[in-house]
Order: sequence, then structure tokens, then C-alpha cells
Amino acid sequence: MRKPGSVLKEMFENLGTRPVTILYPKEKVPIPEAFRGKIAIRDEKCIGCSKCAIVCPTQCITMVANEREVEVKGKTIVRKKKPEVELYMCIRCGLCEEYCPTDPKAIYLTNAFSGAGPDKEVVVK
Amino acid sequence: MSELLKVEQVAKAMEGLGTVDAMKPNRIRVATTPAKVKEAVQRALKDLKCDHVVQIAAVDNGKSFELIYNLTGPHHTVVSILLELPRDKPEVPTASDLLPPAGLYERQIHDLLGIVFVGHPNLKRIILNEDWPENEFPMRKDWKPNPNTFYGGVHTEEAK
Amino acid sequence: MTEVVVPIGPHHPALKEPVNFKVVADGETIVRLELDVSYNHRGIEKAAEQRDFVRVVPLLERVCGICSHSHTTVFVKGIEEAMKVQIPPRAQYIRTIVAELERIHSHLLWFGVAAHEIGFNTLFMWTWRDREAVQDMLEEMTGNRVNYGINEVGGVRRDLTPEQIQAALKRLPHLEDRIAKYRDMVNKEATMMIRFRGVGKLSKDDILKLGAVGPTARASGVDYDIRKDDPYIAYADVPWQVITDTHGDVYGRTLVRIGELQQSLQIVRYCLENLPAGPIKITTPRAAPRGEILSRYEAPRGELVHFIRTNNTDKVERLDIRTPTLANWTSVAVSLVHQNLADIPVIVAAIDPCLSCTSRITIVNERGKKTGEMTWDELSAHGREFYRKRGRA
Amino acid sequence: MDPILLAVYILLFPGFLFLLAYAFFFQFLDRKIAARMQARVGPPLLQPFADFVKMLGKEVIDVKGMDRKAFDAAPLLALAAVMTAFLYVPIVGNSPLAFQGDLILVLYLLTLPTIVLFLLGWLSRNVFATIGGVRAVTQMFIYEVPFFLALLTPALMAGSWSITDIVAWQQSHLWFAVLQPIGFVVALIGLQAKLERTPFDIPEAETEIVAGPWTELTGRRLAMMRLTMDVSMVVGSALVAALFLGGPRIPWTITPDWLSWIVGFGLFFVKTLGVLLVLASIKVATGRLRIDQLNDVGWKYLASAAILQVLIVLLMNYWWVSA
Repeated sequence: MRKPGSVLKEMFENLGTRPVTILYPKEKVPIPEAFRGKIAIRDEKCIGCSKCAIVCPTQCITMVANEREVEVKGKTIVRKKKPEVELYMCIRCGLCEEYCPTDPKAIYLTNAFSGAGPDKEVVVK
Repeated sequence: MSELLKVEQVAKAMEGLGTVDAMKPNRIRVATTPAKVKEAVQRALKDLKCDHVVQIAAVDNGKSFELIYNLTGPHHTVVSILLELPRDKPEVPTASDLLPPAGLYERQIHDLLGIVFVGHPNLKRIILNEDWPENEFPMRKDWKPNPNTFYGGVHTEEAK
Repeated sequence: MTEVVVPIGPHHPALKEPVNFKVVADGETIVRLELDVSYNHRGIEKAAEQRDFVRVVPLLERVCGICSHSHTTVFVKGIEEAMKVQIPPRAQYIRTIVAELERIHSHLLWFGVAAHEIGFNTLFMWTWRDREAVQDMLEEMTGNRVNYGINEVGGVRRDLTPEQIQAALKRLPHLEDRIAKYRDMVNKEATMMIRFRGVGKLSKDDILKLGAVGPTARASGVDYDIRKDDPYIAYADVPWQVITDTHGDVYGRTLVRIGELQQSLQIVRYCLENLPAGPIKITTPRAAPRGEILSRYEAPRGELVHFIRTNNTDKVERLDIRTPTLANWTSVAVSLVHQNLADIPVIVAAIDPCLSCTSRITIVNERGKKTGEMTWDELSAHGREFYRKRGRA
Repeated sequence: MDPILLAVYILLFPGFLFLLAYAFFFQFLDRKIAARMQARVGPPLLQPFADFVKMLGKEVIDVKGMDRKAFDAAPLLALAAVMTAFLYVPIVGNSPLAFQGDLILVLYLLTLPTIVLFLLGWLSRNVFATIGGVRAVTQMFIYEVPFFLALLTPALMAGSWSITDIVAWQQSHLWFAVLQPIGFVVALIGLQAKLERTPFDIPEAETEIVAGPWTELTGRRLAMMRLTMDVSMVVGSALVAALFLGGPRIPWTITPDWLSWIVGFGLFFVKTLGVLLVLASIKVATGRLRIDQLNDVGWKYLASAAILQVLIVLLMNYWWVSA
């Protein structure tokens, strides 16, 4: 049966057990792999269809002119543009990853969650 | 759980005030005019035993303003009283004496759409910030933020 | 005794969000109170009118930090109703699971903050520690602790893998045991009882007259719960019941919220165990036919209402959001008069105000002081120069 | 006692230097116990000392139109009062400065910080601070009477107003914690209220009136005032340990002089830590009372318990002494 909860008993139990808080910079928190973290771009997979730029809610993806052969389903095509993401405008919603037609997604969210930085206009190429 | 109101019940309670139609089993709408809105709300409170105002929605559909009073009660049916206000003189008697929470909702609608609620105890600004320019109502369809008026926040031109 | 005007807010340690009470106190009891909301109005309704259905969902997720899933679900449910589209049952169940997990972590958060208001920091630490289990579940399922981004018009964006379901089910017993312990503590812990009993008391017809919603109303015996009155997503076929109480004061609201915690855990367990198979979303037409929907939802703080009017385009013609906290303000202001100054934080916290829901614009207003955009190095140069000058002066 | 040894006694070992170090250690221990009870890690050992040094360096902000000199002097006055009180409490053996009536002096010096807090609240021209100051004084009236009664009953039984004599009396009889349990409990609760810790931290109720009288204290003033609170915690628990738990003496005497000093200090150390553990667990286990609730609790239960205790002591004195 469940022991009745009393504040005093719980306090002294806690005195014995290990504390729950972790000292963040030294000890790290385990991140689930499904976590939506910092955005990243696989340049070799991108076919320049700019679907991600259209669907982005905060319009932080701009298409930049960039010629490159890309191998898609056996054929190699020359793509005209590639996406550039303004990192601190991105709200990490993952819509771009969802609408990207390439197989290993050309634009995807890693699970790096710490993203502070001094430069406001940093851009992920 | 008492069962839902019937359309006939609402029609009988509201006859003479406006047309009644049921969009869904638990949504019954009464279209009425601004003059009769107080009477309609009173009847809803008394005859139809509605005791809880869900929301007062305000819409600017280009031509005129529409106000929808949504009321509900233990019968779990939403009785919504719809009325249209002319664009040039949007005035309607207040419902805050019958429904106390309406005081806050009406002040918010007044801020955003500029509908004047006659008889409201203090129709002061509640939702926009203090130095938002007078009689500029952001939720109106024809409202465009013109660049040279100052809408609060940082005095950018002096800062340059 | 001369009357003292005590400003509580907008920046006040007790209120985590900006609301301003100009309180006129005679000694310790409050005589008159001026309420000043909306330091946080962001014009979301106007912004929502310029976004199509795919891009408006992330915007609506950010109406409120804690109940972000509520705002997206109520909107998406309304649009699906307008499009007369039925989403697959698996998506309904996943939405219910995330909704109830959000209610659990919101109530646990509230319970900790309420204990902190009366200075009982131990319970604050314990409840927020147990809340981590719920946050981990949500993080594994939806990819983020708060803004879940799981909803979209026509269904859900992510599926639940069997491992995630097992991991979640393993965490539930511990949570159930902890919440049962908290229920005992509330009834046994002396200072909590003294500070919660009889504070901010509202009778049943007060609540109905003042239009209070959610746990605040249910604590005085009003059994309005949209999940029962107007069932949506998967609440119709999940066995649970509405928790009401008769105390009507902060103590009653605590009991209602703890009861709801236990009910939500049961709902999550039921949904996880018999999650129907099948697709998780359907393709919906781009535009919604002309229509007017009043979409209601039981958010952790009370009844949340989205009035949506669609006009045959892929954008909303008008979105009118009425949040539970806006409905609760009148009842708080009335129940605060003749109370003690020391009780303000407890009574205000009792309705669990969520200010970023209620008003949605934040404009920094530095009247008179000249502030402009400073780049990083300008700021640090300014800092060094300022202190060097001070050093010499 | 020749002056050099006295100077060492006052300034170095059981005097001010030891007191400051012990105060920092007490604050560390209090925060560590509270943290571990709340399943948190808690601060490292030197954290209080680091806080103190950092606060000394911080900028001192003066409220416009404030009486600067008075605002600077008040924390120092409180600190001085509390540190002198420490000299009369026996730590190692007898305190060389003991005189008939030093218990009253120590009690008076211990109430000075609360009055200084009220003064700070009044001087800092801030509505939160003024309300905090008024609350500090109202709270003082509530718990002072039972606290004094509880601390004076040992003197009644031991028949002398000097703490050293009371400790000596306890050496040959039972401890007062055993003889007067009610007085011991009331003294502990009164001490918790005097130090303004959680069930009684109404004056600086963080969630209601920002920080009460502490609101406008910044920089070195805040450092001094926090140090005063730590030192008064040490002095308070040393006083309760001396009066109720027999202080640094043991019934049988140990021949070599320096060994009995060490044992005495060890006993003092253990007893004050015991009192600290009780204070910390009270702080963790309860929430904050409202000022009017404190009024009912204070007068109904604390005061009547203290008076009952005095009654029992008078009866025991009469019946025991005459028999």
C-alpha cells in the first residue's frame, strides 16, 4: 500500500538520497534523438526547389544563387539556388525539414540545443 | 447532464426579436438588431437559463461590424446573439450590467475595433499600450500602420 | 489609518508575468484595487489574418508559453470543423495524450508556484522536480519541452513509436504515487492549510455572475468542463469524470487541480494503452469554405475559445481569442477586496494567470530615455568607457 | 585574567575572528541542509564568504533624499551589538567577562537587529520597505515576550542571572532541556522568529513586498546586514545550547586543563549544530504565516506555553527547594 505522504518524513529521506539537480556545464543532460535543435544544411543533397523558404513561418530562409551539380535519383542536375538560414530568426519548428523533398533531408534539425552566441546576424550556410 | 436546448425552445423565448437557426445541435444563433440586444440577453439569461458568457466576438467584415454574444448554461448549448452595426456610427448599449465579465470584453473590443458601448462604466483603454494614438483601431480591415505616426515603443527617430 | 497605495507589479517577484495591481491598502487590508492588464499584447490576431493555415500554427503556438498545445488544438480543430473533415482516430488520441500531458505539467507548475507564494519553497522544489518526468515524456514524443509543434490542419506531424509509448508508461506509476503524496501533504501541512483555507472565497453564484472558468469555477461547485459539455478530439470515449469541490477558496482550487492531475494521468494511461492503429494525418484542401466556428477547448486554466471566421481563402478572415485568464480577472479583482495584502500573490496565483495569453503586445516604452539599437561591440566599448570615466571621477 | 590573554580571548579564538568564521560556516551548513532536504545540491563550502566579499565590492546605491550617514551606520550598529553579545556566552569554559545579569544584556543586544531593520525600513523612503519595517516591529512584539520568558526560566531555577552560573548549575543537575521541555520548544520557536526565518520571515516576504526592509540595502550595507543575521544565528543557537543543553561543560572534570577546553569546545560545537539542524528543518518544513495569523499563534500558544512553564518552574522551586 502507498505510504502516506508527510513532509517531515520526505525531507529526511531526501537528506540521505543523492540530489536530483545536475551541475550543467560539467554534467550534461541526455538529449532524446527526436529533439528539434539547431538547424543544419546538407549542401550536397539540396536541389534548390525553395520549398523550405516558402513554408518557413518566420521567413528566415533566403535562397542564395549557387550553381552546383546534385545527384538526384541517378540523374545529376545543376541547381541554381541554395537556402541560407538566419540562425536567430529560426524558431526550430521543423516545417522546412518536413516539406523538403530530398531523401536524406537537405535541411534538417540537429539535436544541439545550446545556441547562444554574440553575433545576431549569424547565418547557417 | 440536462439535454441540449431545442431550436423551438429558443425560437419561442426569442420570438419578436429576430430569426433563429441552428448551425449545429449545440449552437443556436439568433440574429437581432442593436436596439433589441439588451432584451435578447435578458431573455437568454432568464428564460433559457444561460448563466455564463462564453465570449463576445467582434468582426469587421469590410461592410459593417458584427457583434456575437455567445452565452451558455447548464444545458451546454451555446446561444449566440448576432447583430450588425453600421460602420460610421457603431454604437450598442452595454451588457456589462447584466453580465459583469462583459465589462472587460467590451473594453477590449472598443480598443481594437472602436465600437462604442453606451452606458459602460469606464470604457478606458485596456488592451493597447498607453501611448497608442487615439481613435486608431488596429483590427479594422481598412487600418494600415502609416509610418510617421508613433505607435509606442522606442522613439527610433530621436535615437538616430 | 492613512491609506497607502502599494504598486504590485508590473515587475514583481511574485507575478511571473506583467500585470499591474494598483492596490490601495488601509494598513494590511486592501480597500480598493485597480487592475491594469496588457503589458504583453503582441497583436497576434492581426498577424494571424496574414498567414495561411500551415504557417499560422507555429504563430498560435506562441500565444502562451505553458498552454501552447491548447491554442493550436482549438484552432486546428475549428478549421477541420469548417472544412467538414474528419481526422484519423490515431491522430485524435495523440492530440489527447499531448493535451493531457500539458495539463499535468501546467498544474504541477502551478502547484509549485502556489507553494512558493506562501514561502513554502520545499514543495516548489519537489513539484518542479516531478514535473521533469512529464517534460521528458513530452520531449521524447514531440521533440521539444514546451512548444510541441505536433498539430497541423488535418492531423498530427509525428507518430508515437512503441519505444516512446513504453518509456512513457514506465514513468506514470511514479507520477501517480507522487501526486497521491502531495494530496496528503496539502491536507496535513499546517502552514499551507492556514494560508489557503478561506482565502479568496467565492460562492457558486458569485462565480456564475462573475463568469469565472476552469478550476477556479469548479472549486465552487460549478461543474462546467468543456471536455464533458462539448466533447472534442478523443475525450468522448475515454473514461474520466469532472472534479468539483465546494470550498470555493484557494484550498478548494488546489484540491480540484490535484484531482484533475490524477484524472489526466488516467486519461494518458488509457490513451497510451489503446492507441488505435492507422494513419496520423490526411491531406486537407488548401482553403476552408466560408463559415463561422466557435471552437471551445478546456485549457489547464479554464475554457479557451477561438472564434474563427473563414471566407473561402487559405487565410482566416477573423480570429478572436478569448483566453481563460481574461475571464478570470473580474472574479479575482472582486475576491481581492477586503483581503490581506499578504494574500494578493496567493489569490492571484490561484487563478493561475497566464498573461501572455491574455494580452499579446510587448512594446518596450522608454519614455524620455534615448535607447537605440546597439551592436555587441558598441555595447561593450560603451561599458568599458563608462566605468573608466566613473573610476576617475 | 591578564589583559593579553583577555585580548586574545576577545579578538581571536572564541572571540570575533572565530565568530565570523563560524557564522559563515553556519550559513553554509544551513543552506546545504535546506538544499539537500529539497533534493538540491546546495552551495560549496566557501560560498557565503565569496558572497560577502563580492557584495562588499558591489556599488552602493543611495535612494534620492536619503539620510546617507544613518543608513550606513545602522547595519554596523546591529553587527556590533550582536558580536558583543557573543562574548558573554560560554564557549570553551567560563566566559571571563561574565557578570551577574549578563543574560539580560545578551537578550537586549539580540533584539537590536530587529529594531535596526525597522529603522532601515523607515529610512529607505520606499513603500515596500516601510511596510516591511512595520511588520518587523509587529512581529517583534509578538515573539519577544514568550522568548524572554522561555529564556529566563532557567535563570529562575538556577537562581542566578549569569549564563556561566546557569551552565555551572546544569553541570551538577539535569539539563534544562529535560527539566523544562516546554521552555526549550518555545525558545527554539522564538529564536526562529528572531532570526526571521521561514515560518516567520513576514517582514521580508519575498513574494509580497519585494524584500521588505532589505529592499534598498545594496553593496556593503547588504553585506553587513546579512553578516549580522548570520552572527545572530550563531549567538542565538549558542545561547539556547548554553541555557538548555548544558553548554560546554560535562559533569565529571578532566584533569589536564587544556583537554577539558578541547572537550568543552567540542561539546559546544555539537550542541550548536544540533540547534542549527532543528532550525533548518523548521525552515524547510513550513510555509510563511500571515502577520495576523502569527498574532493568534504567537499570543495564544507561545505566550501561554511560556507562562505555563514559568508556573511549573515556580512550583518546582518552591516544592523542591523546601523539601
